[in-house]
Amino acid sequence: MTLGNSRRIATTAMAASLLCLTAAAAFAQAPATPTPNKGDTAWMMTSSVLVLLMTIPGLALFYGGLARTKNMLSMLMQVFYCVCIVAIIWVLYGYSMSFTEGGAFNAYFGGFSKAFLAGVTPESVVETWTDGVVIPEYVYICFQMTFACITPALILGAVAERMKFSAIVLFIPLWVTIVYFPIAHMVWYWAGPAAMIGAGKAVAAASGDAKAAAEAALATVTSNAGLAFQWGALDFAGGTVVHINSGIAGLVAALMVGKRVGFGKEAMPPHSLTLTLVGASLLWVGWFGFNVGSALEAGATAALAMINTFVATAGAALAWLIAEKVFKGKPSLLGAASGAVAGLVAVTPAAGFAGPMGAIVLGVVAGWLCCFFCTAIKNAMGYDDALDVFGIHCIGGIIGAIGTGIVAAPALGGASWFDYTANKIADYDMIPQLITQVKAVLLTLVWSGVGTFVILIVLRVIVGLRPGTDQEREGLDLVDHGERA
Amino acid sequence: MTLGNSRRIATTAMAASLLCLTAAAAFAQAPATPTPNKGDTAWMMTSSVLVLLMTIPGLALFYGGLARTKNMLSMLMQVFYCVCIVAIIWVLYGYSMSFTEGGAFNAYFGGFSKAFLAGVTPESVVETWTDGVVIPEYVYICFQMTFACITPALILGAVAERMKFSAIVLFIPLWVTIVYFPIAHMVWYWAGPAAMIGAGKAVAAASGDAKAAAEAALATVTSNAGLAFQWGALDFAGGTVVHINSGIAGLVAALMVGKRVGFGKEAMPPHSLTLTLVGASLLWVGWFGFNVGSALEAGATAALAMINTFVATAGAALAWLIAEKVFKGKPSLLGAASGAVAGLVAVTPAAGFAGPMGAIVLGVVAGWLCCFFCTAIKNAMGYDDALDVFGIHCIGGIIGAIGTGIVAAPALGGASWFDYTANKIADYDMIPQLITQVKAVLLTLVWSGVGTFVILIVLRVIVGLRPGTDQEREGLDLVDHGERA
Amino acid sequence: MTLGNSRRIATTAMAASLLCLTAAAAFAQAPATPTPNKGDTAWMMTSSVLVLLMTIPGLALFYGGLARTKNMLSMLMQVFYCVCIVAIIWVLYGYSMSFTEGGAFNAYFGGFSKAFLAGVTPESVVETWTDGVVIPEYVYICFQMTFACITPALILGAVAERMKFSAIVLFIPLWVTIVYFPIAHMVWYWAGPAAMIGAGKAVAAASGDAKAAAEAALATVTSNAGLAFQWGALDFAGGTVVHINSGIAGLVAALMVGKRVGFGKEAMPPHSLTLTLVGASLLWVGWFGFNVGSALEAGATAALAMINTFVATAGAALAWLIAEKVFKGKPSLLGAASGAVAGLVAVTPAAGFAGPMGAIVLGVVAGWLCCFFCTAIKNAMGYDDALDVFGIHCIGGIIGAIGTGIVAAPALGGASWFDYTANKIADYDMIPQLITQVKAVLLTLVWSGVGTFVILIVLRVIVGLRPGTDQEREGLDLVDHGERA
Amino acid sequence: MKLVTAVIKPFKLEEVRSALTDLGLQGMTVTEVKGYGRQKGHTEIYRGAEYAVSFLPKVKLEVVVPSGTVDKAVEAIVRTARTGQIGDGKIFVSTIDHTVRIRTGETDDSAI
Amino acid sequence: MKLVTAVIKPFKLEEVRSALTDLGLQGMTVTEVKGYGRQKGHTEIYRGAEYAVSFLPKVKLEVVVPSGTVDKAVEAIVRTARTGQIGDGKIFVSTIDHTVRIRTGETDDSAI
Amino acid sequence: MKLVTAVIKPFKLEEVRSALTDLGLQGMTVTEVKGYGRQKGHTEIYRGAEYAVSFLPKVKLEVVVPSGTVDKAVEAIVRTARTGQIGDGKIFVSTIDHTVRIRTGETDDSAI
Ligand SMILES: Nc1ncnc2c1ncn2[C@@H]1O[C@H](COP(=O)(O)OP(=O)(O)O)[C@@H](O)[C@H]1O
Ligand SMILES: Nc1ncnc2c1ncn2[C@@H]1O[C@H](COP(=O)(O)OP(=O)(O)O)[C@@H](O)[C@H]1O
Ligand SMILES: Nc1ncnc2c1ncn2[C@@H]1O[C@H](COP(=O)(O)OP(=O)(O)O)[C@@H](O)[C@H]1O
Repeated sequence: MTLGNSRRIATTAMAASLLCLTAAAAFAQAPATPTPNKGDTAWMMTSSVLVLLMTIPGLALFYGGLARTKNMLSMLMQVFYCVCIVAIIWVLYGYSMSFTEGGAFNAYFGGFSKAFLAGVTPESVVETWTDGVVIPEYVYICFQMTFACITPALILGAVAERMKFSAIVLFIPLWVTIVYFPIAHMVWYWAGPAAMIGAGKAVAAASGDAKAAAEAALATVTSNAGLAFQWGALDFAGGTVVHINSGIAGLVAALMVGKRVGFGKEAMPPHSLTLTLVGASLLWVGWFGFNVGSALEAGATAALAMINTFVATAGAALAWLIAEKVFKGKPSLLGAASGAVAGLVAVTPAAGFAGPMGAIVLGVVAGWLCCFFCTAIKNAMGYDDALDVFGIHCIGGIIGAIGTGIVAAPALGGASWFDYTANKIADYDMIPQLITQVKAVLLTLVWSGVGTFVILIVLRVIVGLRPGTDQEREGLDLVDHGERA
Repeated sequence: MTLGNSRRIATTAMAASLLCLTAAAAFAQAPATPTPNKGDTAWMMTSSVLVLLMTIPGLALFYGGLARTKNMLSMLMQVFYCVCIVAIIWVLYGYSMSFTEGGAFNAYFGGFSKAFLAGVTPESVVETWTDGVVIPEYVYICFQMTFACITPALILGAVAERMKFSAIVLFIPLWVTIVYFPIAHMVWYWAGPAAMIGAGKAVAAASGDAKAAAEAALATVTSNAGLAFQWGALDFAGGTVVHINSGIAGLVAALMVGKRVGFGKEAMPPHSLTLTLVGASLLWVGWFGFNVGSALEAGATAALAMINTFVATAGAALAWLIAEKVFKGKPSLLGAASGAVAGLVAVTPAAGFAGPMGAIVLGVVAGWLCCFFCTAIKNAMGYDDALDVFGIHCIGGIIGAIGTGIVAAPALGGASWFDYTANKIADYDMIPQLITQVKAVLLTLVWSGVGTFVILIVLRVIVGLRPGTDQEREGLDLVDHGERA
Repeated sequence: MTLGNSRRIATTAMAASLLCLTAAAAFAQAPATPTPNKGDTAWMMTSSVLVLLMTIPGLALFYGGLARTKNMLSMLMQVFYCVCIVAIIWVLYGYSMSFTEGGAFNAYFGGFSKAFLAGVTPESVVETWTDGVVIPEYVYICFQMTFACITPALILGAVAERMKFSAIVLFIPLWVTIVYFPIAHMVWYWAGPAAMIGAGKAVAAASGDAKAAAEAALATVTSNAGLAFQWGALDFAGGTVVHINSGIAGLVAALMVGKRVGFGKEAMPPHSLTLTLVGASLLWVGWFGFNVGSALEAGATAALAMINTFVATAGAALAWLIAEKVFKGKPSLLGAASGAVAGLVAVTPAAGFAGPMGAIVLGVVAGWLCCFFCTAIKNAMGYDDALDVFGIHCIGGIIGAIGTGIVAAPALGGASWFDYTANKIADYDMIPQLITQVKAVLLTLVWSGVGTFVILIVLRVIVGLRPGTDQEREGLDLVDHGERA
Repeated sequence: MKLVTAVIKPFKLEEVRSALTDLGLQGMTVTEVKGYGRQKGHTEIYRGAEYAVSFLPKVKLEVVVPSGTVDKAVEAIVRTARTGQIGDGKIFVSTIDHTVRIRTGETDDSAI
Repeated sequence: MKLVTAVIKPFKLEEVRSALTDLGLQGMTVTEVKGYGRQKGHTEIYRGAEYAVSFLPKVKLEVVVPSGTVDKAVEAIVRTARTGQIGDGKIFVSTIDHTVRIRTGETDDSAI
Repeated sequence: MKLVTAVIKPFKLEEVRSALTDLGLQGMTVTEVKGYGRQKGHTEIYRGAEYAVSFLPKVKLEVVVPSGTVDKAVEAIVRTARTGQIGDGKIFVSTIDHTVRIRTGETDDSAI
């Protein structure tokens, strides 16, 4: 078994389940279909609701408050539309494209066997990261739906105040189809714990000729996964899929749509930092659904993800404030909010792997680097990423992805990952893991960057990306929606 | 057993429980008092909190944002007051009137045996829709309390900006007593799964003379229910009790209170669509407590209700936007928010019965019809239902109630209902079901319409319904509360 | 065993667990390490998230809306900063100082054995109030962290609009270290149910010489607790630790920082009662995490705490409105919001001990007395407790603390407390309990008052507490943070 | 040219505007102001703090008209803005020396 | 009649108003404005973007007085609005040709 | 002294201000107003209710200048505020009788 073929996940989930399994062994000899634990179901439903809260009104307000009054409603509208259209697409074919076996292209995207949720019933269950622990498939679909809904919404901040609604109406469905569903598949699709552990045990048990067959079977199982998952990339809750992905898409979109009229000449201060702070707070609150829910059950890994999501965020917010105090003289509310979001982004891939002290360090580093990026570097480069989607989500996401490779190390208080084929916690090897992390980052950057570019080129030709200058001056609220905030 | 006597509920809850029961049978021979599953308790507590969130600040902001600045605080105040007074009344006698056996008037309202929550202890439990699954009674009381709190608050949108606070102070308690508690009793009160299944089994097991006695016993059990429940109306989470009820009451109130000063002459644009959108988002978020919590446990039906609540809402919002684009040229934020609420209303009775594709269709239809109603028809009729309570809650509620009769059909991906007396999922018969649905709608329209009318006639005489014209011009914030937003 | 040595907790938790234990006895003879019930874990994670929501954006908006526009962001910032810094300190040494054995000073504060969360792993569990019921330690740390985060934030309302940020930056960490962690330890630290019940049983079983040894062992266990806990003070969710504590600190701080420039001469109306109402609503919503989560499990006591948190709040809001109507002529939105918070504060210590009717009475009394205090008495005294932290949190907290001693009486529908050493619900003796409650109140008032005074004296010398008059006129938003709301 | 400045009740603005438009006046500028006068304000109470608010929301309408049109304009405003109750507001007429239309550079009467 | 226009610091409004009322002036109109002058503004920074905000919040008070009362009114404003620090503001006096009270139709001095 | 009042498009304010500063004018007062004129407004629809909004956001800039500087000031405003499209706004010049600087009590030209 090579590193590339191993399966990784927070070890704590398994450790807990092993205890349970042992305890249960006396009663249950035959492997019955597992039924969901209602505590897990309750938590996963709560998590789904929290991620929705994080998007509407959370993200909508965070972004809207940073825009000018005349574009406030357009910002809210774009995020709200994004949630609605992606929710529908998700049940039509998005879930299937992301989380089913994709035949010849299985390394890149799934198939259409569950299009229109064919075959899914209220009793259907899906496996979690722990062997024998399942949750209702409808709940899993909802949970993952909320991830699909928020990711493209994040991009909208980069092109805020100047991309016309008709272009956005088309951009979102194209983007999730061409970029999001494949990347979600590449990073998260796998055969599941039962198959992996079973195949691994079969290899261990087999000898002689049977050995080769068992190994072939194992190889089939381990290769029934998305590309990045096969590589063994660690991404607990979506650092690559959600943040690097939307962050690079934001940069590409900002460049292609161009700068706002008056950018660099006119003042464009946020119209309501109050609402931005409300949004940032709801992002933090909702992110517990995002990160802790990604444990897929209410167990030990969830507890770990929760504390990490608290302290990394706090650390990053404080770090940003300190940087502002030192370099600009005044710690600002927007700095605190930006730092918190940077911390949340960075801890996303690490939430179930890092220890709390590692998470604090990760947060602090993310707070500092993102602050540096959103102020010094961005100004030097001169592009108009209006709400710093690239500077926070992509940079923060990359810090998180690579940082995960470091803080997951048990020597640094991390939890390592679970090697399903060996059915035990893996011995952690940092350098190869870091290389894998970098590969996953690059894969995401390239796929998403290219995909976004192609979509926007096409849309520019077909419908155009921007309103007229006068319309932009008047504001998208009136021009696109005929309303005033 | 006739259709009219059968008991209906989402089948998935039972299906899951049957599995469990079978599994448990080997261990538990004697029927012990069931204890709550903590996962169910956790979810039901979460749901109660979500429905409160949906009301304050959710509904308060949704409505307040649509009012003019000078009436903002009055709108918030009225909703907040409504929650407070109804919460108190609920534990004094509302719960008892709604959910206990009512003697001679049992078909219409309950008794006072649990007034002041007499006899309820922290250990008391109530049955859910699934035999053997119980939740703490205090939690059930809280969950249902939140429904009682939000329903009269919905009415307030119809008479926004012009009904004086002293009249509202009296209207709310009278209305819940005369209208809400009876309708909740008529639609939701029943003998519970254990009694129904037991009586059904007894009939099946009995023969000869015993048969007649058993059938009589069964008849007693099945007739120990509210009128609409006896009819066999399907209403998963309160389409009739909450939405049609408040919607028709809103129309009656709007007509009796009269038009706002300046209506039709002066512009009365919403003072903050930002806050309206925040409210709409929180309504959506909180509605998961409302709909999914109505499953009363964290099981398969809950999972179904959750996905339906996502996609129907998304579908309705998009439908309203499309209608606006086609007929007015611009898709608006208020349209998206209104569509979302219309979808939430329509899916409420269907949440545990429809399949996800049926829910999308239901949402789309509700989005279109409510849009048509709130724009074209309302304008033609000329009444001043200020915030479209009738157009969205009553019309959307009727679409949902009747649509539930359609999308519950297994042939359309629905889940049918559970026939407790036969202890199995019922064969679905659409036409009779539709007739039952219509009957329940009419019952609600008449009871609520007449009840609201009588209350307001009385109040008009005793305290008057409106402030003076000058006071109304000055705004209710200053006049009623001495404050400014 | 004397009263002072007994351990008290809501009885319902234990009653339920006794049933379970009996049922489980047939299967489990040997006392294994208990594993968390996932329903409990789900609820405790939800509760932690709710308390965060209560703080940001809840408390931040409640306070911010009451400030003037020019100080809005400073208010938000101070609360946000407070959450971040305390979260970090909590995992560094706060949790250890609060919830570990403190050696010689164990009656006053804990030790540093868990500094940096040393030894805590994702699988670590902590006991709850019920023997045999545990939750993941990381979840417990997070839950308690949110309490530590909100308490100092409450103080900030007293010195709103005039304390400079650099002073607050230092004040918060000093205050939690010197005041909060010790008081949390004094009120909440104890040996846990297993040790208590075990030692109690050993005494009961022992005879002759062994009796003395067993009693000594019991004494060791019962004295391994914070001072107020040893006394037997009842405080379900933090009436003393959170509210009296922050309330008296607020008064001391308001006096030491001094009045706002223009206080009493210039009008200082709230800049947005809309946001204040949103904040108050989120406080109510989030308080379910605070109070119900304090049951530490999703059981019967949680259910009781939930209904009490609903009705006491509603009662207090209505009481305040009635008082305003009678004495000022107009019931106000701010009155409703203030009353609701007063009710929440008062029910906090009583949530798991009172019955619902007792909770209503407690809420009504708190609503009236706090209203009287925040209007008549405060005006007479003339100090500038800007947002009435003392009038609501300290006065409301004292009413709650003493009221708990009354409404916990079974004769008044209360639940009494659980005597772990006797392993049964205690016979309730009101007078001694009231004396104990008063002692705990006084302990908190003195410790917090003196501690706060000392800290501010020191800070006044080192960094100064206030901005210049002109800066204060310009507003803290611009002066401290360089931003505008 | 003359500048006619009218301070009126906010809800009367639309009526006044259309009366002026009917006179052929195609431009005007409007400001939200607060007025103090015979019309009494109100008292606001926030917990213990009571504030007498003496300023009331008004709308200030400014329209520059050719000298010959002043009387008609004033008459139109008086007619439409009057409710007969205290607080209806005031009209002030002053002299404008010179007017320029920025877009075209036209001046004086042709610039209005 | 004369129009006295004073641009003052917002927190001085109440004092100025009561000084004018003491003179028997029963009406005035107030507007929130932004002023640019010798008094320096401030800098705001939002992430990387820095803005020099040169306009400061001021209040503009307009009171029309009989010609004879101008000096007393100006004196009262100067006295109460002065803090002695840069940014205290300006007073401008101009001529009003004609005044009408909308409610009654009274004109000129009796309309003030 | 003269009062130059200019009603301009909001986004032009900064440019106009710096042009006036370049002329040595160190003070001005700005108000957010709504303008009605040749420039068409827009229609807003809220569910069924349609509103024609004829008032557009404008900025009113008031600057008091010594009589000799009026022409340069007007010229500077016209130059910088012009976009050439309808709605660019108007400039009105009127006479100020008297000016006082509150801080110092200086009057007239030296008070500006
Ligand atoms: N002398 C004045 N100078 C400027 N504005 C005035 C003056 N007198 C009245 N106003 C304005 O006119 C408004 C109405 O005046 P008021 O005395 O209340 O009633 P009425 O118009 O019936 O005389 C005031 O609110 C104020 O804005
Ligand atoms: N020439 C002017 N025309 C119009 N308003 C002016 C003029 N000069 C100053 N102001 C107003 O007066 C305010 C105060 O002026 P400033 O130069 O800051 O201080 P001071 O009042 O001490 O001279 C400015 O903010 C502006 O609103
Ligand atoms: N007669 C007038 N009196 C006062 N303000 C006017 C007058 N005419 C125009 N305005 C102001 O000038 C603005 C621009 O005028 P408008 O007719 O739209 O375009 P233009 O400036 O190109 O002539 C208006 O919005 C209004 O604020």
